[in-house]
Amino acid sequence: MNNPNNIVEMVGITKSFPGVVALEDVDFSLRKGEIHALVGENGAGKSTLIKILTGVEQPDRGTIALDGKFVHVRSPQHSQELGISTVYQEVNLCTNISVAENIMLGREPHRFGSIHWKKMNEMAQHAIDRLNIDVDVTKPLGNYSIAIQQMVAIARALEVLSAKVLILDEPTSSLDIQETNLLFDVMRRLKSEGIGIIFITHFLDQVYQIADRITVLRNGKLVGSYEASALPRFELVAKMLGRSLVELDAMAKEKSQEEGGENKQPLVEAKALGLTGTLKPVDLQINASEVLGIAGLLGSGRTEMVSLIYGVTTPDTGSLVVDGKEVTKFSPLESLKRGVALCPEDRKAEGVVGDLTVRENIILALQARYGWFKFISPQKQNEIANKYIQMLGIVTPSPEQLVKNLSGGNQQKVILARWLATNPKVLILDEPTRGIDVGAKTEIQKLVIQLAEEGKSCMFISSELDEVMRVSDRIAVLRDRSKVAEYANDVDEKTLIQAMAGEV
Amino acid sequence: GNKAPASEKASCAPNCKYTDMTFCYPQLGAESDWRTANTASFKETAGELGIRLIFSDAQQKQENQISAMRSCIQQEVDVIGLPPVVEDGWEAVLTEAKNAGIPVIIVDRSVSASPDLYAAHIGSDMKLEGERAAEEFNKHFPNGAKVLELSGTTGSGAAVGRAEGFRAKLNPNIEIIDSQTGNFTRAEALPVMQAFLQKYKPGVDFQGIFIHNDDMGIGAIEALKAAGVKPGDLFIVSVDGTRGGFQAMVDGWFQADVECNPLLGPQVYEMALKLMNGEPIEREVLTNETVYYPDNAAELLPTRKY
Amino acid sequence: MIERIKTFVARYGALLLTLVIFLSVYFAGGQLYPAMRKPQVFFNLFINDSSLLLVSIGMTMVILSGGGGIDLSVGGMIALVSTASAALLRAGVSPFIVLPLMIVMGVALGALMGWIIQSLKVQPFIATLMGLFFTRGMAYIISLTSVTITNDVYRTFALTPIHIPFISKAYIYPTTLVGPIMLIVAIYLSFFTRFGRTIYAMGNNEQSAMLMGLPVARTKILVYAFSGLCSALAGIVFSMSLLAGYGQFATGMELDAIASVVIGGTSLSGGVGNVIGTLFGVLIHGTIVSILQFNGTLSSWWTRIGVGVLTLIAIGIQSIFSVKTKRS
Amino acid sequence: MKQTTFLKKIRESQLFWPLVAWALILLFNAIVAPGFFKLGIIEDPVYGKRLYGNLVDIFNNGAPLMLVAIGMTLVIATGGVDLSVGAVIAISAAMGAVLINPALGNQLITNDILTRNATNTPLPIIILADLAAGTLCGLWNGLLVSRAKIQPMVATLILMVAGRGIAQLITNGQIMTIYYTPYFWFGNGYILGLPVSIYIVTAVLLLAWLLVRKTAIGLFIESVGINTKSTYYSGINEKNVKLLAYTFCGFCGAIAGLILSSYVHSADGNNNGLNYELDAILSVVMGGTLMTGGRFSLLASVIGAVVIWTFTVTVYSLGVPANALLAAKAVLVLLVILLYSDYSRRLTNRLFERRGSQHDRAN
Ligand SMILES: Nc1ncnc2c1ncn2[C@@H]1O[C@H](COP(=O)(O)OP(=O)(O)OP(=O)(O)O)[C@@H](O)[C@H]1O
Ligand SMILES: Nc1ncnc2c1ncn2[C@@H]1O[C@H](COP(=O)(O)OP(=O)(O)OP(=O)(O)O)[C@@H](O)[C@H]1O
Ligand SMILES: [Mg+2]
Ligand SMILES: [Mg+2]
Repeated sequence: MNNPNNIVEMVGITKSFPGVVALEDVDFSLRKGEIHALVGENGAGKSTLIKILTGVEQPDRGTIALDGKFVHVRSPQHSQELGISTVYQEVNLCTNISVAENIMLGREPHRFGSIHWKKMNEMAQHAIDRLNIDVDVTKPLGNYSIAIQQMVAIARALEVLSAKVLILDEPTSSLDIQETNLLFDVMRRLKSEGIGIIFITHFLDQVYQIADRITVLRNGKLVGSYEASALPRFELVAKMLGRSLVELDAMAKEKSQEEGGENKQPLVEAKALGLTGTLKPVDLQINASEVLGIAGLLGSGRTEMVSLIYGVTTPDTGSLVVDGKEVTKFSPLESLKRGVALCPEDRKAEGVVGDLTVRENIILALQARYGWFKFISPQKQNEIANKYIQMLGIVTPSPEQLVKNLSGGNQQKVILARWLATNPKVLILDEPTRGIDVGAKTEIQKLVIQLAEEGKSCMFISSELDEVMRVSDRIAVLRDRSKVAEYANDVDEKTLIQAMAGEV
Repeated sequence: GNKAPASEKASCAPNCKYTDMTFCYPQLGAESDWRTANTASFKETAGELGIRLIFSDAQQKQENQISAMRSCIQQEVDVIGLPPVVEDGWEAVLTEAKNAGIPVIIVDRSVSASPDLYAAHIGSDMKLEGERAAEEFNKHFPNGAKVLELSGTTGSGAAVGRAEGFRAKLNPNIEIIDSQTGNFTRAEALPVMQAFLQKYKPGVDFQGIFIHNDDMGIGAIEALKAAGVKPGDLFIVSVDGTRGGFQAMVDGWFQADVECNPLLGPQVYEMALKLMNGEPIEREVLTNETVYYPDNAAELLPTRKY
Repeated sequence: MIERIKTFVARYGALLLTLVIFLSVYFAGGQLYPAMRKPQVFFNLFINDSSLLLVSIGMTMVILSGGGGIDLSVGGMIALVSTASAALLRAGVSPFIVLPLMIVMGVALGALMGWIIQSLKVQPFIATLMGLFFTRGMAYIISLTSVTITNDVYRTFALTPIHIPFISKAYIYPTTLVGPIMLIVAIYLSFFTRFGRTIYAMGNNEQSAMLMGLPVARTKILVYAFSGLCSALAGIVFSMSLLAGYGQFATGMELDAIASVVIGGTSLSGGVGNVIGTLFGVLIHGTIVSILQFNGTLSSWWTRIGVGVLTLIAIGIQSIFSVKTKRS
Repeated sequence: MKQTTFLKKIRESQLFWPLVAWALILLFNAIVAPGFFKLGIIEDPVYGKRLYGNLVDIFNNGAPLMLVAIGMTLVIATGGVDLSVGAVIAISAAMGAVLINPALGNQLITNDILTRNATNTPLPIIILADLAAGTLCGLWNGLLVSRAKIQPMVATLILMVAGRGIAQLITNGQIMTIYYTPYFWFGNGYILGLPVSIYIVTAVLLLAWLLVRKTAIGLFIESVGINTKSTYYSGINEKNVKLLAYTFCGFCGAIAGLILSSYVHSADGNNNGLNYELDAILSVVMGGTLMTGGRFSLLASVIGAVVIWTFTVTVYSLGVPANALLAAKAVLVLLVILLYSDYSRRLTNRLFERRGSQHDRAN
């Protein structure tokens, strides 16, 4: 409390939601000019702590002091006035208004009692240029990809002129390496200007790359705050999980090396599959008992490709053969019946059905496959739900909890369970590990490998190369919306990156 | 300015024929049997006489009637017949018609605007209808009684006139114990009657009902039936003389039905022709109406046109 | 250059389309009925629909603000304002007191509904439905019958035409101007103020707008207050042009307003569209009605079917267009 | 402890608030108009002994609204709304009337039709035609919403406006009086002393309940209402789910039209089912279903409809003029809003919890 260097001082923060205690007696402090990483498993309470600091949620108990003065943060607007600038988890901007407005709204320049559009666009362009991205600020934000939107959100946060505190909740989950580095440069500069930064991420590399201090939360309780230099990596993981990294690695490394290869019957075979303006014709083959990794930079067309295979969109060229049968009807339902499942990338919009319970979310796709009239009995539903809650370690008070009340990572697991429950032959996972903690990540990787061992095949899309390399038998590389290469899993990282970037 | 001639003679005057006439009739709606009969009368007569009729339906909205009149003015029709939905609010558009030299005949209900803004008014005397109904009650209940009133759309000329006339002529020993509106429709009359029946015991608390039109009467009968009232238990007088009303008399529900004639087409067109030819006309014309009774209702029923 | 045109079309295409629909419907009318070519027919659109234009402007802002935003109380507000002002004028109160009083009442009732929606988290449909019931009910409680206005100020406004310069035999009334003036105010608000831009932002995603630190709660209340203001003005215009106040005035106008707003290219889910489109939506609606009136031989029910079908066509064209822009 | 969870269950059930609202209105009546609850048995010339009284009337008159509320519940649960139910009622009523009286032509009703108990079409066919007309209307709405992707409020607004025109077109603009007595059975008949309409409502409610709760349709409807895109990705044909909901709503409207026209013995394109859409939506909201879609309870909506009718009858029986009913209704809605607000929920929660904990201690 008396440390004059602390701009933020949160003491004894407690917050509970119906059925969960999200935070229990947590202390947190942020010094001037430091980058403070906040880490913990999914559902540890990181986002909740941030929301309390920024006035989105009100704490049940506890105090917040800014610059040594006790404050009661009433609303996000109020927190901005207090000099706290935030990038929330999941992009929270408005897609219908221009990029410039998204950056400047709330502090837009005025002239003669009306918004000075020209000046506003200039200021926004300036802010965007600082981040080295190519964006026309007069265009609606919705024209740009999630990654760009994330950068715009960061630009907005940086534009708060009098900011003393900058909060970044998983800003890098949809950024690529260059973009992340750019962001880090900006963060370092701000740090040198004396701004305190709270940085939440699941990438431990990044934590060590940039953070000065680390605060670890587990199950809503404070584990401790440490100087980054004084906390070895394995110890950090152990503190997050209560288990050691060695254990985890061992789990993942179980991947059998028995490269059998005798079982090469193709489950999915795409020939010149494409959709004008979306994906150039692609040839692709997935065999049973195989994991096909798909690598590519942001916007390289990975999502588009799997959308075609899953039938979300209908291709206009080429053919698709699943399990020996030529596909004529493209729709998610038909795909499910063929035994192809897709776990979509955008969890919020395409994945969870927030007001349904965990149980209902898990059985949804299975029920869809059975049709309208073959109803899964409530007992059976409970059985299935409980099975996957246990299997994936979903943290929920009960199967009857509404999914929207789970933390981001646990929501992801529920969605995953939904697809596993349909017992697919081919499981397509589009960024299944985004926003997921180390433990859960390893479990998902393990699961993918295990599925392949059971004779199923997987397509695995991830922006983390080492992850792709770890689980895949083969890796296809996409660039500029077409397939450019395919490698066996003994390829080295450098070759992959070169293929992705196109610099051969 | 109001200088424009009150009603210019048409170019064909004084020898205009029906076939020269373009007549505009912005009907107010189709809320009751009476109204549909009125519409049919104007349409059929126009067809027979060769008049070009510009017809529209305002769906009970004054603003629609006004905009329809403005369209007619732009089309330079010869005469406008206006059945106003309410009395107020016609000054501006009547002035516009007058300035354009188009005479307006107010049909059925009346308007509150200054009489020099329109040529004439043809319609039933609503007050007289109310008085006639009152006389039926006076005849039937010389020793006094308690009655209910189911009135028409609040504020409409018909409802106001009938209520006024009814009260004016009703013997002092007959008491109107309650009055509610059923908006001239069956659907609304029914729950209103039901509520009456919950409050007042038929035959005990009241002996008769005055109903402002046959449609509401039919709705009320349903409520009475459901409450176990039998035909003849109550003395019911209604207004209009539609087939439904006659049927109710045949069945013994209504004891009298005061006529309100909707077949105004021929009368209005005749006056319109006179206006075109510049002939003198009467400014207030009443339609011929009478009272019907159950004794000859069965005979007359097949001859009713509406 | 082509890029420029593309951007222009993407941004203003929907608006241009509404304009084109209006012009084609209007000229089709002129072809069918020569009398429709008279300039006064065009001005009549404004005279007849001045109240509809006003409430549609308010409705547009409410719908743009998203979250299922809708204001069903507009017609009721017209009834209440007209009846209340007629009753006050009859009681001898000066019109210069009555007019501001009515405006204050409209704004206050609108703000109250906004507050209920915002603070009690009530769905706008329900809260404004209550507003509709309340305003109409109050109008009937003030007077069951139509109340005539004899006040000289009102009469002057109602009965003094303003002749349009350079066009013979064309005129409007002073009250006709209120709608266009409010339209300009609304354009200024929605494109050149933070209030307006916040409406668009929250229309797209209220949660995001809130996290961006925009004053979502205040804006929501203000938007309904603005709609209340528009309805109150519409009520004043209504009572001035009819010189009466009546509880049955403007029944169902909320639906006409919603239809006009939608025909004008505003999306009911919020955040997309603008008030200029709404102007054309109102004009299209008025023109359709005019054509049916000029025809004059159709049975009454064809008016309804006609309005329904033409609304469908207008929306159909709009949606085809919006799909196209999304693709490009 | 058990009791606490039981209480909690009741409180969290969607039925709780509509029942509270109903209880409040009944309580009000019990104090102000004790005669309100009077029930009697009278001898009916056609249907024999039957129950008679306010409460019977509420269920009998409210039947069309309850039916429409059932259909509306499903539509609202998908995140839509159906403004056309009133018009569908009018169309269905017009259909029935016109098939009985063959005055399809261009004249006024001819006199020979007035002959009692004559019908131009056999009753079963009339019923089928009625239901088909309404269902078709629902299908049309469903196609506009699910296939043409028009926003529900707009899509159904079209039929709301045009539908009454169509109804008038069917009856050639007349208010058709029905004189065919067997047709009156639906609205005025009695089985075992209770109105036929009560049985019809029960049957439709049961049918709907089986349809949504004993198959996956209910889950799919809720899922569509909460997140259409996720539902689609899960392999559910969200278009057909919506189509089904609107079609079923049209079907319910058709039955309501049948009962209503049978009840008032006429078909009136302008007035049959006027404002039913608003009352139906209100019933559904009162039943705790959000207008944004998602969780729904059919029974709760039906109770919502009962509340509205009880309220209407109460207001009439207090002698409030029909026009001022609107102002009274505003009070009802306000009451609902207050009852349903988070604030009051928290208040009752606290109230119950305290009582619950006292109970615990006592055990
Ligand atoms: N609105 C809410 N209602 C109920 N429970 C909630 C709500 N918001 C969060 N929770 C619960 O609070 C806990 C902490 O969630 P929080 O979002 O803070 O986790 P997190 O650490 O940010 O996780 P992640 O890394 O997955 O984003 C979780 O168990 C979550 O289920
Ligand atoms: N409004 C838009 N206009 C044009 N192109 C767009 C627009 N929005 C997105 N795109 C493009 O659509 C594609 C989306 O990429 P997609 O999601 O398939 O890539 P990905 O490889 O899956 O990357 P990610 O890691 O983001 O999922 C990108 O090429 C992006 O540039
Ligand atoms: Mg989080
Ligand atoms: Mg992707």
